[in-house]
Amino acid sequence: MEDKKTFIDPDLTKRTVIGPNGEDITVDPIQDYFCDALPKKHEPKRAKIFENFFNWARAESIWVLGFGTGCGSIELYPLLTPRFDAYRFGVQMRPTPRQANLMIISGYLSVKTLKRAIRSYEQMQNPKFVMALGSCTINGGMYFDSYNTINRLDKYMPVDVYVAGCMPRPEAILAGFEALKKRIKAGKAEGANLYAENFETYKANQKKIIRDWNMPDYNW
Amino acid sequence: MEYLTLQNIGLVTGFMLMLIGLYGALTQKNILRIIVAFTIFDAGLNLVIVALSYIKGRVAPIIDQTTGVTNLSEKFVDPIPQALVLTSIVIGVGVTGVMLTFALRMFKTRHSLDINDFKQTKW
Amino acid sequence: MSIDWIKLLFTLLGLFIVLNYGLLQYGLIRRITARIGKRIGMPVYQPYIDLVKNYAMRSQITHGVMFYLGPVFRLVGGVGIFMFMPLIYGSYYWSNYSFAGDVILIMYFMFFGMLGMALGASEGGHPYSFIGISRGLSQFTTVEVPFTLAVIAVAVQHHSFSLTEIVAGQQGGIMHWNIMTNPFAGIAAMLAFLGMMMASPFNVVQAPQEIPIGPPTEYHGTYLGLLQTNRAILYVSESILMVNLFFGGATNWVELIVKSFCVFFWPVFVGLVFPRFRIDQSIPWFLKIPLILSIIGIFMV
Amino acid sequence: MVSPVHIVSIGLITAFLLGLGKKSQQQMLVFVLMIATAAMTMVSGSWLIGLMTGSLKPTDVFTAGFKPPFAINLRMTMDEAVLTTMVNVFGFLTVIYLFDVLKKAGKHLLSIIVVFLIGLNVVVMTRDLFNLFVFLEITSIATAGLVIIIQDSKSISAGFKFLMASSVISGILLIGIIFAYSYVGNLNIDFMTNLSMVKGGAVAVFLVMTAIILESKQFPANGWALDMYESAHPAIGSALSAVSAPAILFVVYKLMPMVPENWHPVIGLLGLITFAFSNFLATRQENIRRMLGYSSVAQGGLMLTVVAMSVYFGQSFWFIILGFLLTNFFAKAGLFWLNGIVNSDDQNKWGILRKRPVLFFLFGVFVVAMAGLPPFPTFFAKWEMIMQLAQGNGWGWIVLILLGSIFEIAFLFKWFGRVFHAVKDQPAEPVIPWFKEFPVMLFGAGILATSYYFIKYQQFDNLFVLIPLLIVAAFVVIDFLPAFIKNILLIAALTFYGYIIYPEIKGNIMQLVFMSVFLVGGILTLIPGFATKGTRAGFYPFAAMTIFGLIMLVNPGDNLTFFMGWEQMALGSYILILRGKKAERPAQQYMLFSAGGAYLMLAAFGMLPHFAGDTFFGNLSGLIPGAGVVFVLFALGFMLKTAAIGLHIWLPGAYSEAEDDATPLVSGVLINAGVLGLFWIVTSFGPQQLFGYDIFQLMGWIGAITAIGGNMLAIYEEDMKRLIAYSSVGAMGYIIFALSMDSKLGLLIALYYMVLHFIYKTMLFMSAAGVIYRTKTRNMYEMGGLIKSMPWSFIVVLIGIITLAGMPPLAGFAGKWMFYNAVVMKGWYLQGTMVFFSGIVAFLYLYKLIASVFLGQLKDNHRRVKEAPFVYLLPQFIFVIAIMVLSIFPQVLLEPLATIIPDRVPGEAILWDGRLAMTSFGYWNAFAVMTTVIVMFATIFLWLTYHSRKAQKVKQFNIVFAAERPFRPETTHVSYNMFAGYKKALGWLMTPLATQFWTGISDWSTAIADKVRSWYTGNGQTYAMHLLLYAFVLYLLISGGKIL
Amino acid sequence: MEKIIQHLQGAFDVKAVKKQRNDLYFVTVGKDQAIPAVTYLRDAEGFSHLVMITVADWMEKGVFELNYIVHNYQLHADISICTNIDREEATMHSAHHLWEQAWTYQRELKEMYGIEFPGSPRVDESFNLEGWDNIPPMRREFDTLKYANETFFPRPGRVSHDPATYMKQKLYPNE
Repeated sequence: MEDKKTFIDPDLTKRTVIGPNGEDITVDPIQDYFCDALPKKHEPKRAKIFENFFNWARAESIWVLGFGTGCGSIELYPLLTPRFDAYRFGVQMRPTPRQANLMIISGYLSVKTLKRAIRSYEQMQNPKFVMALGSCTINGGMYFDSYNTINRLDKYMPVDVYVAGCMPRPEAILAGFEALKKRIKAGKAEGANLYAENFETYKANQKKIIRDWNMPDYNW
Repeated sequence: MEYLTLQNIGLVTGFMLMLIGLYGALTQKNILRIIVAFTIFDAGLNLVIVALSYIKGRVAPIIDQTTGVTNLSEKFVDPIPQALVLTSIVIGVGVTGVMLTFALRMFKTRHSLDINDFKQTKW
Repeated sequence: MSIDWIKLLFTLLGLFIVLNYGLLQYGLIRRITARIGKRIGMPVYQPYIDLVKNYAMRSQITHGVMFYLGPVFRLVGGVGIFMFMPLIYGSYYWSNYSFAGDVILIMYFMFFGMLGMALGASEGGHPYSFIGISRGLSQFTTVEVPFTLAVIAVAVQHHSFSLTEIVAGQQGGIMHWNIMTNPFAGIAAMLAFLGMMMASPFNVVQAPQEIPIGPPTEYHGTYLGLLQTNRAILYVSESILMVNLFFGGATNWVELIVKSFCVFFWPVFVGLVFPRFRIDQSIPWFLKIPLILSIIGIFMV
Repeated sequence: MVSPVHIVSIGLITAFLLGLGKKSQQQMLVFVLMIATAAMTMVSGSWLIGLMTGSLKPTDVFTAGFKPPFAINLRMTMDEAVLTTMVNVFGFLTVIYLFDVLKKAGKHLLSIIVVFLIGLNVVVMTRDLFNLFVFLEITSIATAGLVIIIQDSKSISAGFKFLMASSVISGILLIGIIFAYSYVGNLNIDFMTNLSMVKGGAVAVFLVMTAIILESKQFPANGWALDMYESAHPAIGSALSAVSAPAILFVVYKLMPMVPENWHPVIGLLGLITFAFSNFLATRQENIRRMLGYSSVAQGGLMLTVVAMSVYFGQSFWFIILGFLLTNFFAKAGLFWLNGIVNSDDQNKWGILRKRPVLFFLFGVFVVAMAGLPPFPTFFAKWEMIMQLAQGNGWGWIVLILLGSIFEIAFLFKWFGRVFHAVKDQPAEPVIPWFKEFPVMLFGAGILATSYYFIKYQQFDNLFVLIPLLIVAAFVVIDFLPAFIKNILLIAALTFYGYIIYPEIKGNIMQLVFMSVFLVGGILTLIPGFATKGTRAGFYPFAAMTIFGLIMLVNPGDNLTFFMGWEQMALGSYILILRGKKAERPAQQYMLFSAGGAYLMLAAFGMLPHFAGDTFFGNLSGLIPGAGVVFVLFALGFMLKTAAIGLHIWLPGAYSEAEDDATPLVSGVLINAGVLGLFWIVTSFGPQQLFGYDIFQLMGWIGAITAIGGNMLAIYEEDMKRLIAYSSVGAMGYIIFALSMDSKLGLLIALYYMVLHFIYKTMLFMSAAGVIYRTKTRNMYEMGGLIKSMPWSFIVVLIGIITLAGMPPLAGFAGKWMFYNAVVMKGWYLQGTMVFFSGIVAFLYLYKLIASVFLGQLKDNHRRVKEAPFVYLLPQFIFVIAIMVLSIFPQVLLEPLATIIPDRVPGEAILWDGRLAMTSFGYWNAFAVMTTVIVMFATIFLWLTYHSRKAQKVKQFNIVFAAERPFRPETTHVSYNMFAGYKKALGWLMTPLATQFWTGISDWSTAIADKVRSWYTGNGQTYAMHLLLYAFVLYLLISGGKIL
Repeated sequence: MEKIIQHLQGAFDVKAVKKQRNDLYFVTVGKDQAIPAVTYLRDAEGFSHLVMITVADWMEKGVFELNYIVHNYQLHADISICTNIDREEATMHSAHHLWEQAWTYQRELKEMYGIEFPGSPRVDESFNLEGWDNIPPMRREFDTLKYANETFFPRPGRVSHDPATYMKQKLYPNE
């Protein structure tokens, strides 16, 4: 049982199809279907005043990707109810990572989910932030000894704000938003650039546990 | 009684024969019988031709001792139908002959003389 | 052809006003919506922030040239509708470029943006874009039928397709408005307007819970900024169109804004009350009541 | 000069000589026979030439030295000369054709052939009734003898049936003759003209005529003849059809003077019934020889009609009968001979002919000639016949003729299409001996020559008819050249033709517009042909034929030229469609519908002189009151071509299955012929009533429904070409609607849209052809993401669909704008809204077209697809430029078009104030719109480009996929059944009523034909019974139940 | 119920019967008789619903105990057919032909315990774990804590307490 398995994804193996004129066309899905560029670091605007203005806008308009992991996602819905009403703080939910700025990892992450989380995170555009909820994302929480649940999120993606608790209540999440806003306004929330700079480290960590890595290195 | 002339008898008999022939040709299933029926039809036809040209008291247009050589047109019946009937008989015989040939060949191909057995070509 | 530069300036000014108005209106409506849901809601100026943020995104991706052009088409469509529509009745400078064409031009120019957007989104290659577009186009075909009939009714009534003349014919008090003189056509057009605005119950096109947000799934950053800009301009322009067609137009900016705001509120209220239709429910719906109303309207003229 | 009696004597001598020959000298005997038939031909031929040149006078030969009526006399006039020549030439060629058979068969067979020929010659020449009988019998016996060349059970029994029938017939004939004799007192036909006046003489006439009519195999008492055709050797079948039948008909002609006037129509009607029904029954035939038999019988019926009505037709009788006679002679004999060469009655085996281009070409010529399409004599004969009948209000007759003709076309072209596509599984190179090919080729040449003389005789305007036909013929001759050269030549020919035609039509803008659509369209659609390799045999003659047919429509001097052009175009395009790989059925449908439309038009042309005198309908001016029916017939005919709803079912198949680069020609260019016709009738007839109902109103509704129907059907198509084809249906509905508004603006819309539709549809089809050329598939769901590899095609399609959708700022908007104004002015709100609805529905399929093909996910097997060839793109971009020019300056086109519309048409026209177009309702400034849009577009685009200059280019799977990744392009591309929701909501609109209707008609006719043909039981006795019954019914018909 | 058990005993070589409740029995049969027994229950006794297939790892005995729990809707009763299979060569007959959903259970058992079900569809595909290349994690010889410590970067400084003692200490430090 100790031998390392190799994982073959039938959709990503090279294949040969017959073209319209009868010629053979070899398709290498990873090469042909996916962009293989690596992320670049995007420098902030040199003019401080612009950057500050933009950071203020980013802070006041936080679009959250609707991605729920673990039990914490149930705590996100009350945010939108009249009682907590996160809209007041400029927080809105977006269904697509392309338009979202903030990714909330709402609880424990199994390896399988981590893969999806990484993919979604990489599909978000540059000023992007991560908020992690619950002990599980901090140190594994009650799943610290699970064979399938990660212990520390910050090994896999740059986390801007941790909200502790098991689970944190919506008030705590709102506080987390405030903290995040402060960070953004201060220009410290450069997670995306951090990710680009330490890309190899992050990738190595990710690949260590995601054995069947069946996607390009960076999901554009 | 004045209708019962030789001409009329000939005509009626001729037409009767024709009808009998036709009836036979249309109802009989055996090819040979059909051919016979057609011969009867022909005979009736020829009788009609002859009867039509008959004029009472005249004889067939054959010149011999009894007729002499003068005033032939008054002694003889109309000669043309007589000539026609000869041709007609010849043709009739010819057709009968050809029909019989066909009958023979038909029998050779299928060993049957029932006309219902020869319906390969239809519709 | 000599270009009237002053008029161009006025038009651009009008565009600027309408853009701001549109953004504020959107914020206000979100806030009112929130109030109806017993929430406080986002600040009124939130759309501005969103817009700035989107334009300030640092990285972007592109799927190809058409993907690129989609928002451009869309915004041209929106701005075009504005450009070809007279704003203030009786004012030369606020009549924009309405000399270039009449209401038919405006109606058909709406398609321009739609088509461009559809193509751009399709180049993204996302299945949801296709599904959203196919729904949007399907619904749009039937929305336009009662609307067009209503427009024709109005045009026949005033014997003109020119918006200026239609507005001129409605001057002189509320009883001269087309919504009063030809209520059937007016109501039909207002019902169709619901579909044009793609608000609930006719928002199956974007249906965030079902097919993320439909066509613009792949759009982000500047592209999304353009689309937001367009939304601000387009929705206001469409309201102004309705105002011009049925509510007597406007003789000054205040009147224009008040009227168009009221018109715009109609789909918002309806949307708050009614749940979403499926696409195969909304298509027949438009071919029933609104269509019958508009046919009555056209024969009343 | 050699006396005509020597034809007989040569024959007799030969028969004796043959009797003397020995078995071992068989081959020599065949040569003797050949020489004898040649000599007979020489004699009759010399008389023919002599009579034609006038060096000889018609003569009588008195056999016994007496003058008639006392002796038998043979007559030789022009008629007899023609017929005997035909008989003898045919005999000569038969001997050659049967060379191999005769070599093996006994010498008796040779004698029988001679006897057969003698019999026919005398039947033609004799003036004596009884002599006629004798030689008819001799011919019959000889025929029976010939039938058993093939000695199988089938042919022997057929021969026996034949003998039975001929016995019955001869009985009737003989009684008739004898009665005639007994009343008149002689047997000469010339002395019997007053026979029917004599008391009781009518019976004699009746019997004689009945016998002869029965002998000419009239439906339905002709089972024996059909069995003969089916089972006899093809050469004998051809003899029966090509010479025997004409000889009998000549007998009818000879006997006609003694027939009372009031019988003529009855006999004529019998012939027509035969024509219609035999053709009808032939549609159900799979066996070629039997089908040809039905066809022969049908032709015989038609000729009987003409002969019976010879007095009625007067001057044109000779023209008509010669047309039918010669065509039947050459074509039917040729087809039977071809049957002998192919040696199979199975249609699929006829693919052998595809290996022999010349034979196949002749096969096509024969079929087309039989079907009565131009430029063959039957066409002109049929036209003349209909015109003559129409003058006497013979509508029932016309209906029968047209019905028969359409059935004829149905089975002939079904056969042709089958043979055309039966290439597979054929032996490599069939061995065809020269003596089999030679007669066929000779007859092919014969029919072509005849056609040439018929065309010459018509004295057409050379520039528009003869030159184009000669060009077509030239392309037939040079068909062996490579496609490249032929393409250049055809383009050059068309260009040159345009150059010489231009001064002729310069003054007439209408002609100029249509001519340029057809010519320019023709030239541009030919350009993609450069991409094909090989010879592309058979394409260019028919492309030329189609284009020139269209050109003939533009400037016809008279109705006939127009109709000829119409039929020529139909034929040419039929072949072009048939060339597609799976086009057999669609092409057949196309041909049927085309023919149906053409015959409706033919009827209309016949009625036209009643209302409008003898002028060409395009030159009529002003309202023609009371011409409602004519108008409807014309309108139906043209709407068949423009595929109005209900009549549209041929279109998608025909357009989509045609060769990809021929489709633009067949569709985009050709469909305008219908528009041309509709425009002409609308402008020249004016509003018409039918049963008190306004036809224009009706047409408006038809147009509106067509527009919706066509577009709705297009939505659900997965096949690229079918989609565009259905879109054509929609566009045509739009045009029909616009025309039916009958206002200045409406007609202007129609014309403008005609031009515009031509531009964008041709463009779209070409673009589709380019895509299909590269991807080798037509299903849109198998494509996707081609924008990267085919950007230019994408641009073309984009421009095309923006134009089609009528979006500003491109040219399509002009049509929409005028449309609203016109609708509001006319007050047709409901129909107008329907058309408008169809316009929006168009968005759905347009989006599907462009998105499924060019956008979305690129499929694996299309990764290396290249841009369409330059020759495909070149014409497309010419069209794009045209659209752009029209978009900015629409008045360039609109102003000249407005001048075409006659003044009598009500409604207001567009006023132009510089670039501003105005009506009393609205205004529109294309230039201003375009400028504004361009400025806006450029501004925003530049800004976005600057802003997103650093955007990362990603590939096809870099999409957000709910945190997953797509698996395969196939499963990620949403294209199949794209508008499922729409189908659920409005799918009930798409019930294929039209298809069900036409399928129903087809099934019905099949069922009826099957019922009717079960009349032919195959039993000789039944056939004899039929003969008697026929005679009885005929008696009732003629006498009206009274004793004659 | 008793009758059914008697029937089972009559028809199969039943090794043990354990009555849990009135409506729940555990019947142990041999490895080769498990599937026939389940089939019998399904077809003859009306236990038409497969509640689940589950396994208990008896490492000490060296066996896996497989349970097929079936339910009868008429009686509202369950019977679990138990069978022991060898831990080292864990192979069992597939039941997917009886219930379609069985293959999902079997796929899970294959992944979590490494029990082979020859013939079961898609049994080799990953179920919960993507890219697992270690011992099947639910086998008791697999040390999850060690694995987690090796793999998941445990955050230093994390301590575990017994909740009872810890809370007692925290809340009532003086007691």
